[in-house]
Amino acid sequence: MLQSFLQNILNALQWGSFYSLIALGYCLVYGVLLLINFAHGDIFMVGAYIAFYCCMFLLGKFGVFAGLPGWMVLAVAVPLTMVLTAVVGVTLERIAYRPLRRKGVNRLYVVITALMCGLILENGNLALLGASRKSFPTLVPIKVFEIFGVTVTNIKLMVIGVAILSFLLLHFIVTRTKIGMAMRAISYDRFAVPLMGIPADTVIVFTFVLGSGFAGLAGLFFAMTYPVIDPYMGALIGWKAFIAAVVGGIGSIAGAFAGGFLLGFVEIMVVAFFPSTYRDLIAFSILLLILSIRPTGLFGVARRTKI
Amino acid sequence: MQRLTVPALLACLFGVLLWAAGTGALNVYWQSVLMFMGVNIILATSLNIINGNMGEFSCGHAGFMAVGAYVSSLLSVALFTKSQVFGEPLIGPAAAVWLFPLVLIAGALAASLVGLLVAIPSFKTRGDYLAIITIAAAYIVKSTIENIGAIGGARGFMGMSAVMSAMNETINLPWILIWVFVGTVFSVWLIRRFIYSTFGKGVDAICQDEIAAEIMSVNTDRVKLVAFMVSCGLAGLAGGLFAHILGYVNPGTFTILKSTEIMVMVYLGGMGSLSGSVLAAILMTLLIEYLRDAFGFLNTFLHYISVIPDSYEVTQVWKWVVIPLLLVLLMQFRPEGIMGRRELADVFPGLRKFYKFKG
Amino acid sequence: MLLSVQNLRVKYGNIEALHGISFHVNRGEIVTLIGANGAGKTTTLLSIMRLPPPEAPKVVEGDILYEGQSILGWETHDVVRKLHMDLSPEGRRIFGNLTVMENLILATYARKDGEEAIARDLDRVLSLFPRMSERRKQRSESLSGGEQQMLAVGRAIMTGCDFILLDEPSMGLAPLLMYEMFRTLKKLNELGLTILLIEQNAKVALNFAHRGYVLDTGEIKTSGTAEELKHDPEVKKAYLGG
Amino acid sequence: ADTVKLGFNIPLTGDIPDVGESSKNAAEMLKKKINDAGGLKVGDKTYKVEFIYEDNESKAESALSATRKLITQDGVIGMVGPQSSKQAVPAAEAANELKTPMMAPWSTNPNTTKNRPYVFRGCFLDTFQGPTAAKFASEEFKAKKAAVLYDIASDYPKGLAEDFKAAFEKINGPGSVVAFETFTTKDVDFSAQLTNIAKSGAEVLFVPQYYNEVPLIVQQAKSLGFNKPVLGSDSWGSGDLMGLCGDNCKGFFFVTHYAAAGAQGKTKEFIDEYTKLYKKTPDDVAALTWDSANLMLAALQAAGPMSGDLAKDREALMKAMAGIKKFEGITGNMSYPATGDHDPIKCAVVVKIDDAGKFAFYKSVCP
Amino acid sequence: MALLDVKEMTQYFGGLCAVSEFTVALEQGQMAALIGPNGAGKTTVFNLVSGFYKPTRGEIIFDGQSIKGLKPHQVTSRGIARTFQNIRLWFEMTVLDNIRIAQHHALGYGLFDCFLRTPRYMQRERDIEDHAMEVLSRLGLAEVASELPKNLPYGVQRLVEIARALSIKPKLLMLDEPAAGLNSADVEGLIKLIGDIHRDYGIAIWMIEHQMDVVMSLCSWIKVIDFGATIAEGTPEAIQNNPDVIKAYLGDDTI
Ligand SMILES: Nc1ncnc2c1ncn2[C@@H]1O[C@H](COP(=O)(O)OP(=O)(O)OP(=O)(O)O)[C@@H](O)[C@H]1O
Ligand SMILES: Nc1ncnc2c1ncn2[C@@H]1O[C@H](COP(=O)(O)OP(=O)(O)OP(=O)(O)O)[C@@H](O)[C@H]1O
Ligand SMILES: CC(C)C[C@H](N)C(=O)O
Ligand SMILES: [Mg+2]
Ligand SMILES: [Mg+2]
Repeated sequence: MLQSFLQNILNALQWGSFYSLIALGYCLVYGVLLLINFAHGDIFMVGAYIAFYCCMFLLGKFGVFAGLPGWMVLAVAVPLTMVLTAVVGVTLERIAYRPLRRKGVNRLYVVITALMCGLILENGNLALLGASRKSFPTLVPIKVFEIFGVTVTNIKLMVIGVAILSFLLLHFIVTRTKIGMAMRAISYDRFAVPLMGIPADTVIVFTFVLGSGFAGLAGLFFAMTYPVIDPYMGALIGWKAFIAAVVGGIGSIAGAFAGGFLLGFVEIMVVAFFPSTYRDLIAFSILLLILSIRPTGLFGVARRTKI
Repeated sequence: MQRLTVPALLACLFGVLLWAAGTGALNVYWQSVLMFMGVNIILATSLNIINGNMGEFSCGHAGFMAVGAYVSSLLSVALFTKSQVFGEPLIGPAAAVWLFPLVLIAGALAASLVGLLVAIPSFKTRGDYLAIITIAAAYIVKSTIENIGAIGGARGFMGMSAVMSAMNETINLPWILIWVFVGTVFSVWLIRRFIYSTFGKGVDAICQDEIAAEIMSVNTDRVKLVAFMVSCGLAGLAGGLFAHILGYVNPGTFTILKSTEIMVMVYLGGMGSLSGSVLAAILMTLLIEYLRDAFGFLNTFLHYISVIPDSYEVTQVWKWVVIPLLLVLLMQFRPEGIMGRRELADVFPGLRKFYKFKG
Repeated sequence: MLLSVQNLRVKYGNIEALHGISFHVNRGEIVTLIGANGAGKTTTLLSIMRLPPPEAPKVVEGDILYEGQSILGWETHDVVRKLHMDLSPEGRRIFGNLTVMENLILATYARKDGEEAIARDLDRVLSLFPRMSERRKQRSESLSGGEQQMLAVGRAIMTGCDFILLDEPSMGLAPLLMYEMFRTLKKLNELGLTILLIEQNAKVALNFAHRGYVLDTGEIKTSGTAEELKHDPEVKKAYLGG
Repeated sequence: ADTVKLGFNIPLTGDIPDVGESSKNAAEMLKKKINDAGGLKVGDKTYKVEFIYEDNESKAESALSATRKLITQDGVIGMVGPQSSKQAVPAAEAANELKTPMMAPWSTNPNTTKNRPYVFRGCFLDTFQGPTAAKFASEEFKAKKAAVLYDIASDYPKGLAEDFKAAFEKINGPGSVVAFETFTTKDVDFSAQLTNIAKSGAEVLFVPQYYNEVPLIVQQAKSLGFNKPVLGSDSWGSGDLMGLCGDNCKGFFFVTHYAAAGAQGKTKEFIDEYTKLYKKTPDDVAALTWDSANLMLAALQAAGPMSGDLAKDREALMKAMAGIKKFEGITGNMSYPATGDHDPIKCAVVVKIDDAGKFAFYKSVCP
Repeated sequence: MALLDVKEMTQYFGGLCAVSEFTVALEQGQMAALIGPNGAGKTTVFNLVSGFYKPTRGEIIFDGQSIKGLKPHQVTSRGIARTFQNIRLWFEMTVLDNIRIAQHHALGYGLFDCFLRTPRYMQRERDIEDHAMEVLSRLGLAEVASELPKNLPYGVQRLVEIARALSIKPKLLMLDEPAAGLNSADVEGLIKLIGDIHRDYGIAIWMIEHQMDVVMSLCSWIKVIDFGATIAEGTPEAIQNNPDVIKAYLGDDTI
């Protein structure tokens, strides 16, 4: 009993890590543009595919060169994936979001555009790469340790570590640095930002680089953990991660991080101790409760309008 | 006199539909397309109250649709036909024709009650947090249904088509078509009267400046409550019709994707524009149906001019690339939707004399 | 001539707000624009700062020269960081989700002139508005109207620019503080700060400024030194309240 | 009308697109074969056959509207598919209502054909598959305790899981299924369920799931320290199981409809031709679709000359199909009972995934 | 007996005491002012009275009944209307609609009336519209009735806000810095207008204002607060010459 409880805590940590990683990206972009970037889940998916092709290439599967050992591939794939995914994210912002921003339209129209871009990524991928799924290569052979009845794998540990590090990094950037302040300022009043000598668009691009980059990272590790990748893999987890981000208090990095793990825990624990069909029911009831009690999420600050 | 033009037109349209359906000039397939169009109109216009007029961001409309769908389906199956789930009918097929509208209304009421699930939090919670509450509510509804094994759980529930045929046996008319038509007209009419009253304008006031509204004597809580319940109720109505058109309901239908589909119609039409939502609903339905076949032709054409190798086929998959693409482009060129905040009457003032808005 | 605006015509969408106005500001001067509500004062400043539409207007004709070179093609943040020109906008536009201190620090984003210069300006601002140092950790959106105004002006000073445009800086300030502020600005001006001021209270404005322009429905009506304007009967009647 | 139209209601997109692809491949191959031979001879006329493929996105409601479209809009005389019971059950209802013959090649869930005169199927039932699996598990692995992990949101896995449970507990006594864990379509993380299973001390894990879920389940089971054999069902055979699962699945068994490896006769011809055409060995869904379509066409010929009035012809076709009592397919012989639902009596095969990753024939189980 | 009677009202924001022990009694039809340095707590007082904040301590009696803890819209229905320090109109709706919506407190019909367009509904809608037009024309805004506020000059927007508050038929009208952002000429117009309103409608008016000419020429009684606490109250003359007030607030006007 206790063992399986501990085991499930571990499972929850792993599952929550992914929610957190994705939620962080949501949170960054939202924190700047108040834009719910619904394409984020699919950028995560694209990240996984990019990671897939990077690894295939580095493993020499395309016969270009001999190929590297697994761990080295991983070492190279991480930055490569992050950069390439970032490029995708920035492209979206350039061709789809920025023009709308320039026109000064209601932000919900940008949100809808984001949704559409998400669909395009999903189905575009489906149409181009074909329907059949891809199996992600095993870079580091799974090692299963057994510590008094609780089984841990190297992958699990790696994932959890990555999530925590990413959080610390982003939290530092947003709260401590000037560019972090600039990000938050943009979210409050984009008009006044240039008057501080801040090139708003640069800051925004920077945000998308960060956000998408970490989506890519998430994609890579997700594919390593659940090595069957398909074009729709990002849709559901994306939505849930977004929900987690909001429950944590959207716009607050710490919130997103906590929210992600919270959701992960609830889901795993419910499945472990109730019929799995109760998962969404219980999980979302809890979230709904939290939001009705703390209308701005766990870490969010109410935007007090002074009259 | 001219005030009556619109009712007159509607009456004609109604007649034509009946005739076409009766003579089979309009085959079952196209009938169903039209009916889905109607359902979409109800959904879009009702969501428009929340996402358009109130400026909130509700992503859970499908959830309320689901409530309506299930409640009315269960009722009509239980009341009018024998089924594995409920066994013998409680009232019997003969009554179906007369009681069917009540079944639909029951569904609507149930939905608007579930609407409280978001209406009440909305007093305190706003914006994107409320958006999440709506999503959560939708999920809760969906997963509640999935957990009731007796009615098929996640595997869906069927038997409504038997009710439909029962109605036809009593009086041979395309009943479902009739009710969809009536329901659509009714909803639009209801919504219009609501949002053009001083009472309903409170909704826009909340959207533009809630604090001012509250301090200028608008009982924001009450207005929100009413708005949500009306909106959700109509969604329920739409759900009921939807279920009876399809003859089968499945919680899997009422996912976020369904909600987004409705949202897209609202924003495509223009936030807060009733006629916009109607137009958008019609366009979207047609577009999707058209693209269903378009690819066949496209394929042969592309092969013919051999831009793509015969081995490669442009399949249905592209449909869901093309549709969002079109929408994205449209957003770029018409960044506030087809109608913006305006109504048909603002675009063609000529129309004004045919129907008055205020008073 | 530091800044010269030549025959400037600007539009919001297709409403023309300025019908070709020309004026100039010399280095070290205090110049004021006075005019009725809706005359186009704010519009002028927004177009000088090259802020983007739709909030700001689009220039359809005329030119804006900074030391003889046109800045029409420039972006706002370059105007600030390269020309050291800054605007304290109408309606404060402070960053409510940042604390008072963060607002002031953010204003130094583009500054290159070293820490001690920043420190100097900071305590200049804090001694002018002691309230700001009391509230340094408060989220600025919960500041009172006047306090927000202080922050907005303080921010403009913190950018370390040598040419600042002030849009109704005294709006909502208590009399005492208003005079206090103008005195400080005067001091800064003597230290070489150039100021272009918009002020509803024409009396104060003309006491403060060296020269002034009277703007009316998008056109320059009269102009001259503060003294001349103070005694111009037209101006007296329209703006100095008889 | 010198063409006869058959509709194919298959999942070209969605969760199990490979299933749709195989079905389409088989159908195309059949169409080509017939039309190259001049066409299909019905009565004294020969018709060209035309197949219309409608995508059901492997969603129940899409399958339903696809059915309606095929029948009312495209005016097909009969419909093949849907493949998975999730879609087949509701689709069958519609087909039956619109009085159009439907042939479900691969839907093993009993409800598909249950008192629906117009609905037929080309494969055995889960009420047979379940016990077969249970028996095999007890005999092959000497298992006294079994665990099941299945998708409760889909008819097929749910039905089959329950059949298996019943049968296994009949053999090994009540409570011998020590873990009966569920998940929901599209889940990817099964760690919680598998933790329970691993702790339950089961000696075999039965996974009646589709090829896209099996690899994840197997891999996660291993990394949670569960090293007992995993037993599969007919849904394993489809799609790119080995491509996705790799070594993890080698050595496992599953119950299915036919084994490509080591087949001969008609079956072999089919396999060779298919392999030549599409560069891969046909999975069972391809074979079953081939059989089903053939059976329907055979019935069409048996029904004699067509009146051109769809309603009449459809009814005639239905009668003819009901008339067929024996049919020799490449997936083995099917014999239909004289009365009741149109479910064939048919043998199942147990396949072993050998170390080369081939689906090798292991044994055949007949009712 | 006083129209508005505030006793020892106190408001804390976290640690800081924005309003402490605030006490005031306004008579029917009185014209009073509340002044004080920035951040003294004036707007907060208004917010407390109009129900936007709930006081930490103290009592608020209006027209003989306690209105402490009522929701803003309830307070307004009791007859307290206000304007805002920075304009809060519904900028996307016509001026007329802005006024109509302010009639929610006296709607007099329910949801189903407006579904069914009952006679009552029709009657009320007509009354509301007439009333709105009447108020607008009283303030000389009749010709902008169908304009969108966002396209109106600042001065006019201020007037519309006042009109909206008046249309509620309040017993007490609270104006938060009505003259802010108006130029000298418009200020004079405003002074006259407020005077007229006070005379014609005979309502009590209570204003916050930093422009002394407005306060001094209109108000018969002035209260000065700093750091939430009262530092002086009395007639304009008394206040103008009160050394504390001069030191804390008025200052000397040499630049
Ligand atoms: N964003 C905008 N869109 C359309 N018209 C505008 C906009 N901003 C201002 N205007 C119009 O341009 C004209 C000038 O406005 P502006 O704000 O420059 O006047 P102002 O002199 O600053 O008035 P105030 O003294 O009230 O600040 C006004 O008629 C105003 O209605
Ligand atoms: N919601 C809040 N949270 C924290 N502090 C607040 C809040 N609202 C106001 N304050 C503080 O309370 C004090 C009083 O604010 P208030 O707005 O009443 O001042 P005021 O007298 O209206 O000043 P002004 O004349 O500048 O408008 C200010 O110092 C302000 O910082
Ligand atoms: C695996 C599925 C596509 C086929 C399975 N026999 C079913 O009935 O659903
Ligand atoms: Mg201005
Ligand atoms: Mg104030």
